[in-house]
Amino acid sequence: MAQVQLVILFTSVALVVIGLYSAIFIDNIIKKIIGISFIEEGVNLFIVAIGYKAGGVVPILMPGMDTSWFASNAAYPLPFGLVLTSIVIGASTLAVMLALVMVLYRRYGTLSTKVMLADTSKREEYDE
Amino acid sequence: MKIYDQIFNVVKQFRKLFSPGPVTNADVSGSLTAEIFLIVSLVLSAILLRHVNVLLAGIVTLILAILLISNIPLIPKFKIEQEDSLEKMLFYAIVTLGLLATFMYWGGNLV
Amino acid sequence: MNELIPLMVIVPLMAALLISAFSKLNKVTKIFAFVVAICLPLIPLLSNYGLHYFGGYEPILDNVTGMIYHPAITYSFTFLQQIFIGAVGLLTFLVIFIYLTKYKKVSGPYLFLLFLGTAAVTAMMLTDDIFHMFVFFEILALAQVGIVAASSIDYSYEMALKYMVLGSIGSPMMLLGIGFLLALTGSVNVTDIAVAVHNGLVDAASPVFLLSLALIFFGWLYASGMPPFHTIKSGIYSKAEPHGAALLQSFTVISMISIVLIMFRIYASLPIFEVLIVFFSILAMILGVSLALTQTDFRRMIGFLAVGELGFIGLGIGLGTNFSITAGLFQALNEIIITALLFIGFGAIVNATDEVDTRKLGGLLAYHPKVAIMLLIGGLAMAGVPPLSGFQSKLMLVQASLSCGFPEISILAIMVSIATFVVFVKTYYTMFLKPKPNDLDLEGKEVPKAMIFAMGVLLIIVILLGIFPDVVTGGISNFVGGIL
Amino acid sequence: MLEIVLSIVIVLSAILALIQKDLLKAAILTGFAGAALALLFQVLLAPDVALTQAIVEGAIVPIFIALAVKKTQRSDG
Repeated sequence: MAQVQLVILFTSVALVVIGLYSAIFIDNIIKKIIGISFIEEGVNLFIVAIGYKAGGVVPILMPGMDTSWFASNAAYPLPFGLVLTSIVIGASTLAVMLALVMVLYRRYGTLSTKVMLADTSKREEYDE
Repeated sequence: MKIYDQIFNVVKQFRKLFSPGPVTNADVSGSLTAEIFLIVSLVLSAILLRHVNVLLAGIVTLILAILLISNIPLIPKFKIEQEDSLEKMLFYAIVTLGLLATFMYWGGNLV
Repeated sequence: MNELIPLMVIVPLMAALLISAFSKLNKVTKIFAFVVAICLPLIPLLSNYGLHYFGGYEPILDNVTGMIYHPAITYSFTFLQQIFIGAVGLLTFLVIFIYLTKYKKVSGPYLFLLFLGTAAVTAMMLTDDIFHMFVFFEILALAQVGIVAASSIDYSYEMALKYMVLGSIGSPMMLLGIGFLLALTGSVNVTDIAVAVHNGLVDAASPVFLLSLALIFFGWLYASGMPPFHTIKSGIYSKAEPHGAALLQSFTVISMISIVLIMFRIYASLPIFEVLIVFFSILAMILGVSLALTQTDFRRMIGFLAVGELGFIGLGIGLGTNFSITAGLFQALNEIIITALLFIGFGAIVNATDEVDTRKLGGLLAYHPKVAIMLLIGGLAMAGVPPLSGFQSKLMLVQASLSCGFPEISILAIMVSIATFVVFVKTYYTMFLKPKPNDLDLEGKEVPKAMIFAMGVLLIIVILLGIFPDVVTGGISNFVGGIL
Repeated sequence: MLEIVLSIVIVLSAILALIQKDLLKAAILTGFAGAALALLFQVLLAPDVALTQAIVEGAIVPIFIALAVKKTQRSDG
C-alpha cells in the first residue's frame, strides 16, 4: 500500500542525509567517497519508488496476458529505465574518484582530506 | 588623517595576502580596487531590495555600508573563505543547498 | 537533410571511441582526428533545421485529452543550436589543431576526452529530453575531469578530485529534481512537462514543484560554476593545459545555457525563478571580478574573469524579456569565443616563458608583439570596448535592464565591465609593458604557429560579430520569441 | 514487512560502514547495503534494475573500494 512508498521515502531521505553528513564531517577520503555514493543510491531508490504501483505486476508483458488488464496493473517502467543508466554512471564516477585517490596517495602518504586536498594556491609559488 | 592611517594599515595587511614573494605596486592597487569595488557593488545590489520594500532597502543599505566600511580590509577575509581547500568548498556548497531547498520549500510562493 | 542532426553527436562520439581503440597507430590517428575535427563545424552549417525523433517514434495525439505526447528522445535543431554547435565545433577544431602540431606523439586518450566532451555538449544543446541531458551532463563532467587530470601542471590531480567530489554532490541533486518532475508529470520530455505546467495539470504553487526547481537549480549552479562553485571552476581552468582550458570554458557556457533554457521553459511562470537567477548572477559577477583583481597567477585570473562574465549571461536570462534573453545568449556566444582567445593567448605566453606568476614576468611586448596585440584586442572585447563583440552584447544587456526598470543592475553591469577592464590592464601592464626582470630568460623560445593561427581566426570572429551583430541577434530573437 | 526490514538493513549498514576504523570492513558493508538495495528494488517491481544493482553496487563497487584500500592503507587515520 502507500505504506511501502512511505518507508522507501524515509530510507532514501536517510541515505541522502548520511551522504551529506559524511561529505562535511568525515576526514578519510575513501570513507568520504563511500558516503557520497550513498547520496546517489538514495536518489535512485526514490526514482524507483515513483514507478512502483501498490498491488501491481512487473512491467513485462508475458504471453497470455490481457493487454488492457496489463496496462492498468503494471508498474510504470520509465523510471526503472532511467535508474539503470544512473547506477552505471554512479559506479563509473566512483571508479574514477578512487583511481585519483590511488595516484594522490603515492604523493602524500595519507588519506586525510585536510592534507591531501588542502589549498594548493600558496604552495606552488615562489619557491626556487 | 584617521582614514588615511586606516588605508595605510590595509596596504600593510595586503602583504600577507601575497606572501611568499614580493608585493608589487600593481598588485596592491589591484587589491585596493577590489576592496572598493566589493563595497560599492554589495551596497548597490542591496538597493535592489527597494522592489520589495523601500524602508527595508534603506535600512539594509545603511547597515551594510557601515558594516563593510568599518571592517576594511575585506579582501583578505574574503580570500581566506574562498580558497581551494575541499573542506571550505564542500561546506559552502552544502550550506547553499540547504538554504536553497529550505527557502524554496517554505517560502517559494512569497515572491 | 534531417539525417545530419543525430550525426552531430554520433560523429565525435564514434571518433572518440575509434581513436582510443587505434591510438597505437600514431600517423593514422593524427590524420583521422584532423579530418573529424574539420567535419565538426561543417555538419551544423550544412544541416537543415528540424526535429529528429530517435527510433522514428512520432508524437502521439491522445484523443481523450487532446494533448500531444512525445514518446521518443527528440532532438530539435534551430538557429540557436546551429550557431552554438558551430562555435564549439570550430573551437574543437582549433584546439585539436594546436594539440596535433604541438606534440609529435599524440595521446589517444586525450583526443578521446576532447571529442567526448564535444559530443556531450552537442547532445545537451540539441536534446529536448531532460534525463538525456542529465546523462550527457555526467559524461561531460567525466570528460572535464579527464582533461584536467591529463595535463602536466602541478596539483592538477588534486583539482580534478575536488571537482569530482563536488560534482558527485551536485549531479545527484539535479537527478533528484528530475525525479520530482517525473513524479509530478509522468514524463521526462521538456515539451510535455512545459505543456502540463502551463495547462494547470501540475500545481505550480505546490512545494514539491518548488523543491524540484531548487534541486535542478543547484545542479545548474554546479554546471555553470556560479557561486559557491566559482572557486573550483576557476581552479580547473587554471590546472588544464591552455588549449584544454579554452575548450573547457566553452563546455561550461554551453551546459549553462542548455540547462537554463530547459529550466526557463518549465519554470518561467514562477516569479521566484527569475529572482534566483538574478541573485546568483549578481553574486557571480561581484565575487568573480573582485577575486580576479587579487590574483597573481594569470591563468587563475582569466578563470575568475570567465566566471564573472557568466553572470552577465545569467542576468540576461533572469530579466526574462525577449530583448534581455537575446542579449544574454548573444553574450554567451561572445564569451565562448573571447575567453577561448584569452586562454589560448596566455597559454602561448606560458609556452614561451614557462612562468605563470605575473610578478616574475615583464617586457614581453618586444619579444612576442603578435601575441601581445591580439591579446590586447581580446581583453578589450571582454571588457566591452566598441566596436568589438563584447560591447554589443553588454550594451544590449544594459538597455534591457534599464527598460525592465532595474537601473541598479545597469550600473552594476557597467561597474563590472570597468573592473574587468582594470583586471585586464593591470595584468597586461605587468606582463607586457613593465621592464623585463633580470632573471627572466626569453632567448630561443618561440610561440607555436598554430596558436597564433587559432588566435587570428577567433579574433576575426570577434571583430565581425562586433561590426555585424544583427547576423546573430535576429535569429536568436526569433528563437526566444518561440519559447516565451 | 520485507521492505521495512530491508530499509533498516540498508540504513544500518550505511551508518556502520562510515564508523568503521578498518576500511576493508567498510567496503564489505557498502556491498551489503548495495545488495539489500537490490532486493528492495525487486520488492518495488523492478527486476531489471535489481539485477544491475546487485552486480554493480553489490559486487563491483566493493571490489573497486577494496582494491583502492589495498593500494593505499587499510586503517583509517
